[in-house]
Amino acid sequence: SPSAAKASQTSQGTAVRSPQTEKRIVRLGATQSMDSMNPFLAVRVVSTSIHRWMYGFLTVPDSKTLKPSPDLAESWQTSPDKLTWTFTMRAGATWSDGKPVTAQDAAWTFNKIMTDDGAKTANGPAVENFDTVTASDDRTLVIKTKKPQASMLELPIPIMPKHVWESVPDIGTYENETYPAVGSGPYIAVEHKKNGYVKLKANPSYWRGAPGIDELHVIFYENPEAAIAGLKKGDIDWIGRLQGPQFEALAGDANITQWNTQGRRAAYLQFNPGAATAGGEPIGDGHPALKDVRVRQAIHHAIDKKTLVEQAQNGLAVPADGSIVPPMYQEFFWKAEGDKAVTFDLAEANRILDEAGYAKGADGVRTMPDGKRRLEMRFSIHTDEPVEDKIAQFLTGWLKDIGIQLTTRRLDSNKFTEETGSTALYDIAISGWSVNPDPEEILATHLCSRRPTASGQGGGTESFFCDKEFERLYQAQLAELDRPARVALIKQMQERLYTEAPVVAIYYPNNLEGYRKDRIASITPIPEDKGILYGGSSYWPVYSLRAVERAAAPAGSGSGSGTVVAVAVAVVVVLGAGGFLLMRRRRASADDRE
Amino acid sequence: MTLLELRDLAVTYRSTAGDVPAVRGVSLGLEAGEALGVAGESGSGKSTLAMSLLRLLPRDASVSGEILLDGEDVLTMSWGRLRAVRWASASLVFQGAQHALNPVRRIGDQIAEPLRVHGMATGAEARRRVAELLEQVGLPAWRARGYPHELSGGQRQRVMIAMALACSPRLIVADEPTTALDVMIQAQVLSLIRSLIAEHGIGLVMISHDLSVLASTCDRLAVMYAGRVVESGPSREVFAGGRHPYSRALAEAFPTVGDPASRMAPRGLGGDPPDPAHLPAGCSFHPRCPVSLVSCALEPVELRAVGDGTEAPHTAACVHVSEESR
Amino acid sequence: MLTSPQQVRDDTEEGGARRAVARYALVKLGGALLSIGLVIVATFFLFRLIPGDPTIAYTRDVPVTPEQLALLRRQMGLDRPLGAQFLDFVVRTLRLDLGTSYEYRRPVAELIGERVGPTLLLVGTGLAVAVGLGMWQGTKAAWHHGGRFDRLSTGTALTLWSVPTFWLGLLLLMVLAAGVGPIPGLFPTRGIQDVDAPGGPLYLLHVAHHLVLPCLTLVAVVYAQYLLVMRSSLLEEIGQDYVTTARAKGLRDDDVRRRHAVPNALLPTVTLVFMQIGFVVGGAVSVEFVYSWPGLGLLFVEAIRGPDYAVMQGTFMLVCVAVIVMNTLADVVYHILDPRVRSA
Amino acid sequence: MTLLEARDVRVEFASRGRRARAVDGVNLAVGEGEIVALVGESGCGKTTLARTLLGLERPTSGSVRYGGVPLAYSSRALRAHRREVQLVLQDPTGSLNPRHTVYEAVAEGPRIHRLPGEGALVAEALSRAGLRPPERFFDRHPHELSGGQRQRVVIAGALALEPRVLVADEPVASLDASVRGEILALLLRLRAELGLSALVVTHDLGLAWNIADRVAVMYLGRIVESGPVERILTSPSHPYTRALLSVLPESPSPVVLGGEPPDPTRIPAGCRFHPRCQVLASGAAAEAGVDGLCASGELPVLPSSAEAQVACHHASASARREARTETEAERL
Amino acid sequence: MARTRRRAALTRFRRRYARQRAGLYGAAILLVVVLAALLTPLLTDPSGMDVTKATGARMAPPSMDFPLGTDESGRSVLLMLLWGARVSLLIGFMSALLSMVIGTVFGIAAGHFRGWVAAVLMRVTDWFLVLPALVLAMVLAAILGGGPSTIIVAIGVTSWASTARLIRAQTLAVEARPYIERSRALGAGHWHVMTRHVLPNVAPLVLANTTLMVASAIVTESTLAFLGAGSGQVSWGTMLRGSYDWGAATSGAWWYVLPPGLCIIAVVLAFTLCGRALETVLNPRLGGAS
Ligand SMILES: Nc1ncnc2c1ncn2[C@@H]1O[C@H](COP(=O)(O)OP(=O)(O)OP(=O)(O)O)[C@@H](O)[C@H]1O
Ligand SMILES: Nc1ncnc2c1ncn2[C@@H]1O[C@H](COP(=O)(O)OP(=O)(O)OP(=O)(O)O)[C@@H](O)[C@H]1O
Ligand SMILES: [Mg+2]
Ligand SMILES: [Mg+2]
Repeated sequence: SPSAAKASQTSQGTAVRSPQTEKRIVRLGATQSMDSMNPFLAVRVVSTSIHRWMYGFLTVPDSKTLKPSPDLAESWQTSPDKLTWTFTMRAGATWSDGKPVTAQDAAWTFNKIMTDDGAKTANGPAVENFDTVTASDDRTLVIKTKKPQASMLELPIPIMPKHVWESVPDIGTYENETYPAVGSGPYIAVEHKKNGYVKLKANPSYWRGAPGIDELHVIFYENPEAAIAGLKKGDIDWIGRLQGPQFEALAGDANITQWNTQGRRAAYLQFNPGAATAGGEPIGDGHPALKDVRVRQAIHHAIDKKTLVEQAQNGLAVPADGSIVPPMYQEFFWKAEGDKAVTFDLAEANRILDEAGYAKGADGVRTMPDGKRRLEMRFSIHTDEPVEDKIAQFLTGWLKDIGIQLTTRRLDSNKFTEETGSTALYDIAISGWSVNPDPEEILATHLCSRRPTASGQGGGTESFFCDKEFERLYQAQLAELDRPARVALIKQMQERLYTEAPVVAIYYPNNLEGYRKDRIASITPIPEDKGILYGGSSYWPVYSLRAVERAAAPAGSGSGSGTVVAVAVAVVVVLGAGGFLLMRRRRASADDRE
Repeated sequence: MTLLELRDLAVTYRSTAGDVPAVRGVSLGLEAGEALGVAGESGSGKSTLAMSLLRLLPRDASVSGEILLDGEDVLTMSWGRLRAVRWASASLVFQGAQHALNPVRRIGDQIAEPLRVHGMATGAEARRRVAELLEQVGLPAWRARGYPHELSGGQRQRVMIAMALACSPRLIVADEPTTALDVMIQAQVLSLIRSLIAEHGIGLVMISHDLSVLASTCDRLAVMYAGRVVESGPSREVFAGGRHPYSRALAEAFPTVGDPASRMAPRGLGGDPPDPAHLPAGCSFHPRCPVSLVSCALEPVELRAVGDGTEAPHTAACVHVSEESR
Repeated sequence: MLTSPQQVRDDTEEGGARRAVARYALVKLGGALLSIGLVIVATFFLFRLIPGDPTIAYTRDVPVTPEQLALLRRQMGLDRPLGAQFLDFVVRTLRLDLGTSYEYRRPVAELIGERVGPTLLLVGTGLAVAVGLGMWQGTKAAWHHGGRFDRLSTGTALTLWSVPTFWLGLLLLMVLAAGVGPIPGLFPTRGIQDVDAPGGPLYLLHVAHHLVLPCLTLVAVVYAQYLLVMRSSLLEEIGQDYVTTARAKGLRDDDVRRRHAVPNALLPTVTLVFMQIGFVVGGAVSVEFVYSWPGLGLLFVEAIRGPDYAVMQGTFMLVCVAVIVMNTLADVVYHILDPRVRSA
Repeated sequence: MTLLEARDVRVEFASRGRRARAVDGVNLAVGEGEIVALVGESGCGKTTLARTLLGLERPTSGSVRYGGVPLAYSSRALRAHRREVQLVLQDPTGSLNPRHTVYEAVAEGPRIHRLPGEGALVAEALSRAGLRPPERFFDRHPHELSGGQRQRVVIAGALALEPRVLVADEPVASLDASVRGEILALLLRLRAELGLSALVVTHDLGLAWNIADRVAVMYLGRIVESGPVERILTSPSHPYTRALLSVLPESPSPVVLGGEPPDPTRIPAGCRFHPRCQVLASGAAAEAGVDGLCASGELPVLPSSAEAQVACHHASASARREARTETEAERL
Repeated sequence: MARTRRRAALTRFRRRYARQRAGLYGAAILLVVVLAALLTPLLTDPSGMDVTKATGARMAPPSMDFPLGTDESGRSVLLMLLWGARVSLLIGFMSALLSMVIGTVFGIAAGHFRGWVAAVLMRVTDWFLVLPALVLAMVLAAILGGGPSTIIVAIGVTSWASTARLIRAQTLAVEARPYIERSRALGAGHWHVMTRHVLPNVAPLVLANTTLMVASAIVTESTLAFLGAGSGQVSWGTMLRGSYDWGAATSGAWWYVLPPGLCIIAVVLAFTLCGRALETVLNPRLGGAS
């Protein structure tokens, strides 16, 4: 029959193409599954990562410096008023279906997000400030913004093929589950089993040239322990974003490379410094003592960051001597030195509080100077976060020693966001942030204007902080186009945060990953020296992947089906034996028994 | 040859609370076509006796003596032989028919089951036989397709009887077949049993606590007390002229309507029935006996012949009997 | 003398019985509908009890303007009075519109639809094996009760019943899937199938291979219930007179058991088995989580973690309704099977 | 003097979507110091009537009167009624809570009614019921007693309230034959000592003969014949009574009625006994010319009179031809 | 007099219970565990549970100082087991108690009263019976927020229905006994019948059922903890969750994974065995036959 003939032809074709070696496949484990294949909707890390591999962006962080570098946009210009950006699109880049990538595609993508509420879900805020986006010709994209925007070269928006997506009636509900998906990135998605896996094939027509492997499988695990077991066993080849314990469990396995580098996250505590709305109306029920910067500093002294790193992060983090920008970003990183540095010193903390008039009661708990209220505070963490639980356990212990009684509140993430972000029903809360190469956004979360409106709508404040000096520095850096000068201003902002302590950074978790040496020959992190492999905002690592070449029909899928056959045989044998025994028993029981 | 002969049958239940001698040395005989009534109050061992005839007692019962069914000892038979004997030679009608029938199987199937088991009939033949049996006990044949709960108590008891007749056994043991039934239904069932026995010449052992019922149905009577037969003989003699005080008490318990002697004068026996686990020494009846002697408490009394014993044998286990006969 | 006890056959009897069953089924159906109604009401208020603004939850990861929030409130109907919201909720639920997932931004009904298959496979297989195993062992244990088999099987079952499902799952995963020491990892570590699963009949084997451990875990923990139920129900039957009757008829021990005692014991067991389905669904939550089995349980755990109230609400309702339906079905089937209650 | 009386009592139940007329118009009176036996086959409504007399069942129509006063159904009135009228049930084993001692079982009544001197009441009731010395039984549990003793305890429990009337529902049916006489003798003695009246429900005519002054024969919710025991049990007029008497074991020529106990959801028209009536079947009724009447003519509800009376078309017809009836009754 | 009677009853009970071998094993385990839980505060220092005061190395294997090794913060696993037993047992007992009280009240009322009261009660019971308990408990725990009392309520509220069913069936059986009729005839009201006759007769069943309920409550607690709805205190369930979170299994720290699980199994099994033994001993129908 024709179809059978076709099938045998294709298999022959493959055999001809690589007679000796098997397909080069790398299997990546992820402890999350895709929320959506539609880049307009997807927000999970796994989804945005995969979309970065499937679609081109205007720019991509440079693999060494992380500075914006050309991707689908070959070059760009800014108008003097910094309101008009003109991108020149790459010539010769094509979609995986062969059509050329044009400025119209980009313009369509941005305009769609700007005009269609359904398309705003994932990246709406990134285009909030856009005035118009037009394609003046196939290669020229013009974006006009309402105000100057520094992050224009880090737009997290994949450029989508207009000719495919134009006909989608409702982007907000579209699943984008047609395969192979049309994209312009190094990989093409060819299969997605929901909650199972995504199968990506190398894009042969990728403008930089096809990646060095044939297929990349992303396999979803709900259970991180199972994922580690899978990596050790060889069910997967690579896994990123590990927690300390899982990372440690990989130690000692000769086939596995442990990948431990500085991370882009900062973990910090936020205090309720007397929360108010953007208009200055006090809100929430924060403990009054926390309005006192001395109390915040005393608490800072009572945090043993090294122990926390050791205990909560298995030693796989950098204790924070600075503020909320991690040391990975060397350029912007600021560190307190000398006298300024707040060290773990319970005596000092006690001294500060004594001096400030917070007297200890008979039970060791302090009261406010006016004697009215005891220093009994709540510590808000997320439910189901073992690390936060651990931090809470330690913090409770230390604060007890300085006369502050801490009780832990576990909140689901909705409630947590609401109580720490808009209603201010907290005293101390845990927080963390993945910092982008440019720290402007994270610093902006401590601006007065980010506090919620009077109607309680959150503006994205991370601390309810409102400080004149901090505001001044922020405005100054916005206007400063000279990079070193801006960097200096940004460091000053960090110092201000450090001394005023609306937030206290506790550590910067490392990026922890692992991969099998016997499967992955090489992989280039980003940045190239000691960077991230999975979850970074670029495709470099997966693009640079090289698999270990192997002879045809080795372990891989062969072992899988081998096991299947073995199990099948075993089942048959067991059933047979069981049946036989049953028959015998039946016959035996036919005898007289009572 | 004697159809059924019990020789010194004894059954003891071994329970955690101690041994319960439920039957203590019973010897009885039954000829083919004869009906034997066994009377006695609750706990005197009547059901135990009945169940032991086909070795249906629970595992914790130990049996001794001999049960000769057509000369063959049931107690020493092989299981295979026993299975063949069960129902084909002797069948049972139980005390509570509502429980003795499987509630979820069709009546016809249940009647036909022994036929199939003993290879007597299958398929259409079995169905025909079932219909025949049902007609015999006065039930329409279509009832075979019904379930036990659709029948009234009397009808169920009739189904039990039909089932007992299925394999044309030579002996039927009926354990209180009418106790749970209403007066009128009881009369129906009793007359059915009587007519069937007469027609088929089947040996019948009928158990009841109502001496008057037995007397009207059976040829001979045996009265049990605390696991022993205390009197046995022809029905009329035992019922109307019982020699053991217990038999007399039983006979008087149900008055004859119209008999002025019993009007406004209920008669009964003082005291409580014995606990089989703690039987009194001597004659086990002596604590309740209105005519007991000192010696009664000391040594057990064996069965003694009443009268000259020429005709049907009549025996009673009472000291007064021997005195009289002397 | 016997005055004719002739019974006139009541021709309507069978029709009457059928009508009785139909009436019973209707009553049960009514009860089930009422229960489902209660579930809907309870779900509405249960999830309204959750403090917090659903719109904020919905826009958790996405910065939005107050105008957008207001729009969303209107879209979600949160600006309307509670009564109207409730009516709206009922109408939409009846139309199988279970809302939109906060996490997936897709209709909950659709998400559930995707997950039902794997859960049915897991729970169905598990239940079948557990019921089979439990009943077989229960029967044997009861028949020789007090014996070695009884003590051994009851003991084993009770011990396994005491094991927390997730813990057993993790241990089995570590030992049989990951491999420990000399024990090779024989089974997959996750999911229902791998990339590049074989096609055709081999696919079934492939999935079966993935099913082994989750199923084993589920069965190990739940089969004790069936064993115990079967055992006690059979013990009860063994004490009944009709069993003695059967033995008196000369039936073989095996036949007494197979033809009389077991079928009768089975009937009450059936309902109990169905009653337990709810618990099995509960057990499947842990199992699916441990083995990344893409079923409803996993969806539910994810939703709890989210928290994705829309999905939580939807799965909760679905599971409740499913169990109610199963129970009703069991009641009716039992009614049809058991002649005792059939025409009562 | 009439103590307890049922006046035209009807009790209906909903049974499988139908109405079961369990008691369908009954007049029955128990006089002071009188023992009345209520006999009939299973399901004819005896127990229902007995329960109605205690106020445990509410009549659909008609009334229960005690001392001429209709019974009210407030819980207060019921409680008062139950001090005067007490119930003894068929199954003494079931009637005693296995967890209660004899003392507690007997003291339950006095406790409910908050009577003073509980201990003395209990002791007295027990010894009246023939459990002497009472102290020996105080601490026993029902399972440590024989059946007869249990029934005595139940009777003692009723006596502890010092009632005037005892309603006994098959008091000896589940007892051993040998014990039966003792319990019946106890009832007679209580009447002699305390002047206690009793309504004894039974299906055993021998029992009525043993202790009752008057007997009422019930069939399908109605009393079909009643009167002094000697009269009714020696020369019954109703064919049903005759059939009941004829199936007693020693009776020479049993008339076994066919069919099953009648169904109170389908009460036949005319005389409710006519489908099973042997007189009608034998043609005697037709001879007397009442066969049509039997099938369709409603019979009146018998009044609660002490005189012998019968609800039967044939018997009434025969009564009119007195002389012949007399001889016939004798021959039977 | 009453006392001697009660003592005699107790002796009888003890003798009959002693015949239940499995029940004896169960009781022995329970005795040990309950004693340990009660004595723990007297014998050990609670500061050992404070992570900031922990002295051991992180996840160290068993040693002389730490017979069962240490957890991820260097606390003694043995110590945690002892303190965890208190929370696990507390949650087990309290939720079983709650469930039993609700179940008994509902069951007796539904069995005693007729008409619409019973119909409504039964409807509610049936409804709770079919609700998937674990799922509902998780929803409740999510709604009510963390803490042991939440867990207790969540388990109690979701598990009483089967007790109510059982109690109702038993109540119906008791109510059908003639002694209830006799009691009514003596003039007893609803309250008297329910408290003097029904309750004492269902009490043994309630006791046995509660024992079984404790068992399943302990398992449920651990499952809830594992699925993320923990009580926030160290219990065996949260220990298991901790061992999972901190990768004890993959890094081979068997001393952290196995003991809490085995403790749960032992105690749950013990409760189950005791419950079954009690059922057998106290249920007059089973009459001491196993
Ligand atoms: N399985 C058993 N284990 C221990 N004792 C038993 C057992 N079965 C019966 N008994 C005891 O044996 C004695 C005789 O019992 P059996 O059933 O034969 O009496 P019965 O004469 O048939 O009484 P009833 O008239 O009440 O049927 C009784 O005391 C009873 O308690
Ligand atoms: N609670 C009830 N609901 C429905 N039907 C009832 C109820 N109680 C009694 N009946 C019916 O009323 C009729 C009379 O019952 P009752 O118990 O009074 O008869 P009885 O003469 O005492 O019979 P028995 O001799 O069997 O005790 C029966 O057909 C019975 O089925
Ligand atoms: Mg018997
Ligand atoms: Mg009655």
